[in-house]
Amino acid sequence: MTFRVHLRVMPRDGLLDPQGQAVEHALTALGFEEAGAVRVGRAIELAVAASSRGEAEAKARQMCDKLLANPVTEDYLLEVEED
Amino acid sequence: MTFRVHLRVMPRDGLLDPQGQAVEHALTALGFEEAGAVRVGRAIELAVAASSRGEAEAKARQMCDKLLANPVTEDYLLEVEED
Amino acid sequence: MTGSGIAGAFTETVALPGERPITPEVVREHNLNELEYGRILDLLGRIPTLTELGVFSALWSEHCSYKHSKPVLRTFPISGPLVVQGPGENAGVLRLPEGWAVAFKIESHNHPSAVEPYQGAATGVGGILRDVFTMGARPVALLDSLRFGPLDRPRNRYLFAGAVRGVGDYGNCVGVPTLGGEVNFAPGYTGNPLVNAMCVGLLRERDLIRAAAEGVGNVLLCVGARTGRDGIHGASFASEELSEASESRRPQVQVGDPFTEKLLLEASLELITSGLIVAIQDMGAAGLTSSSAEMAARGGVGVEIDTGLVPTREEGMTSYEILLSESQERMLVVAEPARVSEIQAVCAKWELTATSIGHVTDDGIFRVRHHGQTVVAIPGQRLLEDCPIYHPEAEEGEEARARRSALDLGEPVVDIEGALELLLDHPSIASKRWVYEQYDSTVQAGTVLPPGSDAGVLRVPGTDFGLAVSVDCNSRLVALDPYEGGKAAVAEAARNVACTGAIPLGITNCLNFGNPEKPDVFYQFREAARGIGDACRAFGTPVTGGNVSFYNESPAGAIDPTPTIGMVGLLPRVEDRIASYFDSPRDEVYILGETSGILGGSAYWAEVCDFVGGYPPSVDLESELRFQRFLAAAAEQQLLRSAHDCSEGGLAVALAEAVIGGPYVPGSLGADLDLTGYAPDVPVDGLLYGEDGARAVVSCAPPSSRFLIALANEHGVPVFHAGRVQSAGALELQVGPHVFSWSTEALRRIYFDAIPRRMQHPDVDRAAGE
Amino acid sequence: MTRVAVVRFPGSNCDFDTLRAAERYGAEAYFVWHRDVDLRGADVVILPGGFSYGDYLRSGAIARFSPVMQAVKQHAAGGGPLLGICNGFQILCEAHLLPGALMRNAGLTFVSKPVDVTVERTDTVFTADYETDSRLRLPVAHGEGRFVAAPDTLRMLESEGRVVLRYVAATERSPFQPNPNGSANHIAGICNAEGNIVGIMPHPERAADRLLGLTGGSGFFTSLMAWHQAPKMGVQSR
Ligand SMILES: Nc1ncnc2c1ncn2[C@@H]1O[C@H](COP(=O)(O)OP(=O)(O)O)[C@@H](O)[C@H]1O
Ligand SMILES: [Mg+2]
Repeated sequence: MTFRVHLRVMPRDGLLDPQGQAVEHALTALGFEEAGAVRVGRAIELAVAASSRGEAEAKARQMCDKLLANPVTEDYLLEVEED
Repeated sequence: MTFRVHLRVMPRDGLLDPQGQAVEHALTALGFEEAGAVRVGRAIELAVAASSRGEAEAKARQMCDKLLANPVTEDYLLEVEED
Repeated sequence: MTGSGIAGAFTETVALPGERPITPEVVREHNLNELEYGRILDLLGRIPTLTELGVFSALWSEHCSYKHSKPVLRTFPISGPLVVQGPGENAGVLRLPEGWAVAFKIESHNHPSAVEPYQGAATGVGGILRDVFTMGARPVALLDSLRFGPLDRPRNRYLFAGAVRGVGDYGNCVGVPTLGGEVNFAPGYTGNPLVNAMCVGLLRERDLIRAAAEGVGNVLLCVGARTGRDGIHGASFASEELSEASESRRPQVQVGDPFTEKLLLEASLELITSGLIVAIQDMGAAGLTSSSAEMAARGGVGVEIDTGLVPTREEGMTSYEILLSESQERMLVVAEPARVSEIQAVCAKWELTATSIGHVTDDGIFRVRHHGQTVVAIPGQRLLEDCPIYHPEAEEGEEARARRSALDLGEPVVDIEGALELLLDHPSIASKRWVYEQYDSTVQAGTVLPPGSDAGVLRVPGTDFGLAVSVDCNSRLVALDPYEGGKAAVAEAARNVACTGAIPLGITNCLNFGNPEKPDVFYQFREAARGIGDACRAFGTPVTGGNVSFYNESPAGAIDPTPTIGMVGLLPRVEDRIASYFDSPRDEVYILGETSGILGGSAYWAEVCDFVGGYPPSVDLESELRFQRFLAAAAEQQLLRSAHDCSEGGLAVALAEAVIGGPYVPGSLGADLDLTGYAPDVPVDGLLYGEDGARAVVSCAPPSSRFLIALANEHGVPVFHAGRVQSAGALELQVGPHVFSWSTEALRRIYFDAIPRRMQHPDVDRAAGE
Repeated sequence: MTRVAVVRFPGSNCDFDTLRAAERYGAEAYFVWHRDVDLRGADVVILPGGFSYGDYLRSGAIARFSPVMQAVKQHAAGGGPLLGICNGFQILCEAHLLPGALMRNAGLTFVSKPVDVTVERTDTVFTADYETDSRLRLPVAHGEGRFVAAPDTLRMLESEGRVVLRYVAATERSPFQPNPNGSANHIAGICNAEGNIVGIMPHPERAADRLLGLTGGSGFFTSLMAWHQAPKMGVQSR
């Protein structure tokens, strides 16, 4: 089976996020006062071939730890869904 | 109430996605043959103050249409959850 | 004054409730030894608070106190007719014609770059930019000196790619052209890369501003980014109890924000030129602590700040954290109270905030409150001056001595002809186009010679003159003979500058070494510094500032000693600038200088004979000086079409680079040369690949020949007619019985592809790890 | 004399270069701050290069909302000449004053080097002094210069001849790739239907001075000096 993996790789909490700051600033300037705490990261989507959802997730985590996220500056969240 | 909005802004299907290609290539080179169809976009997280989930989502959509996504090149998906 | 200070200090400071008591362990965690802690006790006349201990540990760290290097640095020549500002300020300043002055400085960011190459390099550039524009100078050029382990290891490729991207993204965004630099790859840097960044700025001399707090009652303003828990390094764990679990949230990595830097740059220059402020300093290493304490000490005054007033990025930051945070893109400004609102208006225009956090006092005390509560009160002068100074033992390492006198050459892996191709393919010698095409080198529309020549050249706006800039160091030579190596680094930087036709004016230096408490490392340091000093005295190029980076060690041991020299030169008529490459067919080719044939420490022995050793050629400072003066004169008389100095790879590599030409010429030229009579008694490998200094490959239009020769004789510079530039095809070279022929297109491909072909997949590289 | 307004956004960094280049060719050039709402009687408006708002989110995405953009749009709507260089081009696309978008370079790295382009439109205010199909060597310096547009938009741009600059394909001995960033159809610059709004990625202001080695860009500035006599299309008198 193949699964679709949705990844969100976000800057570590406490790390300065200049991009998030700029976007928040811009939203406020556009009158979206209700918006706050903006963080900007990377979204990655990929197909993973695996025999089970669990296996797909495990593989996706390996990919994150090895390549997709920079452990020094980023945290990641992933969702797996059947294709 | 405030809601957390998770946004995924992805390059339009059919548009060349060099980042996605590079990541896919890297994954294969690292032996993750099971991975494919990689797309790389932007993940945005923000807090939205609103009286209802529906209102929060509506506001988030406005923000996307106005600023956060470029209609020419990007599609977006959003999830809203209570804080 | 100080006396009353101590009395005051003695009584007023109290430990915070729940604050960790000062135990020998806590002292050790702050990297303070017994001697140092003893000094603190009798300086205060009491036990310090934890926050005070943090302050001492920051200011008495090697980085801030120079406690192992001061006595050696004092031996540098720092004065001269053009020196406006020598070492001790944020950057050195030299006088230029027509009321202009140049501010320049180089800084290391090695350790952050080893952890996170992209952010480490980016914030390194940010810091050096601030050092320059806080002097009132507009940054007009960046240079970067990079050192990594060999590119066959993925980790090294990852560090290289990340550092280059970091330098580029930051400088490109701020809008300062990167005009030059160097990249070197050697096993000694595996596990401990070097990232040194240099910035050059221009100012009207009258706009120069120094970072000295003055005027009792004047206000201290915090300008720019908010303060977060960024890089509160060695001291971090010590403050755990202060903010429980903050440790987990405290990132060791500082993230750069070049956009805020650009706003800070424009706002600072506007504040300085409008005369609204008394003094300004960047919050660099040890952030608010060092900037405020140093500004006070320079002005011979005291300061009082309340960390509770500092805008923070995170909730519940303690005074300790705020004082020691190294958040980027922040400035500390001193101004008269009446000016504050105008200052805030200027900052607001640039979308920045300026917040009053304290004032200048008359009691000489460095005093910090947190929401009113006094947490630090230390006599200011003594805080900066009482740190013990060390005179470590210095003795040359056995191994270095052995390598120098040894002579165990391996079998050459290629013949003398093939050696040229092998050297041009070595990433340290090959074209750095892969690097400098990631750097904006033309923004500000003042770039007269972009990266790719011996030195970068820029025009000073609205004048006829320009500046030439270069950074250089050959650490192989320094490792073998630190004294000669130190001289050689200055000589090469001066040669690079001189080859554009410029007159060397002065240097800044970044001294990257291992652990100074090791006698062999300190010997390298002391001797290299002695060499630098002697060379600068001989050339009349004072040392205007610099930076020392010790403890560059990896499991494998100390790095190769790397005293990087940043040189600035003046081109009186910038249109006279000389490029490095041959220009036109039929131009005459000359070799300047003499060749001894010594191969000690050469790239040829290292790469072709697998031997790093032997006695490097000693640097003849007099002939280097004659060489520099001759080139300046030849440029002024517009006699030269090209000039390229000999450095790594010797005469052969210099000839090849001159023939190959720049990256954007449609095709390479050729040359037909005969060196038979040049150095008759020198073996051909030494002649081609020896690395004697004071040499260059130059070309001139045929009619200029006689004037060139006359001028060379006049300056006592040996000049040998080697042949002619050809329209295309090959580099043909005869040396007595030896005849060599290299296809220039082939050389060109090797030279330009060497790095790109090794840098195909940087993303894969990080994952692949070691 | 031609009055040239150079708009400064926070993060603009080619503002001085552009102002000086315009002045060198005799224009009366001045800065307009992004918060201003008045272009002070500008004949020609230039959005210079740089990193407005740090290029955060997408280059040009935030600058597009600066107060000054209202006046800029009115100026252009009245047929006034408007040039966007590099980041300025990105802003024009984000503001929908020009079609398409500029995305991350195909090579994924920042690209700084001279490139060869051909001038395909010589009836705009900014290119009138060039011969059609003349070749220029201009510096590029950008990380997001890959022009993309929907297929029908591309077709329209080509059929209406709205490609102003195009990267020259690498000829046998030329050291240049066909195209430094992967732009569709090698497009380096385009204009709107009326021809008064032009956006280009290369930097003519860095190639308008003999001393800097490149002079191919000077035509942009000599052209705009003659803006009122010239172009066949676009500009109506104010
Ligand atoms: N890291 C770098 N950044 C920018 N330019 C560089 C870098 N490394 C090398 N260069 C440029 O490449 C050219 C050759 O460098 P190098 O071989 O060190 O010259 P040299 O031997 O004359 O010192 C020089 O113009 C130099 O400025
Ligand atoms: Mg050189």
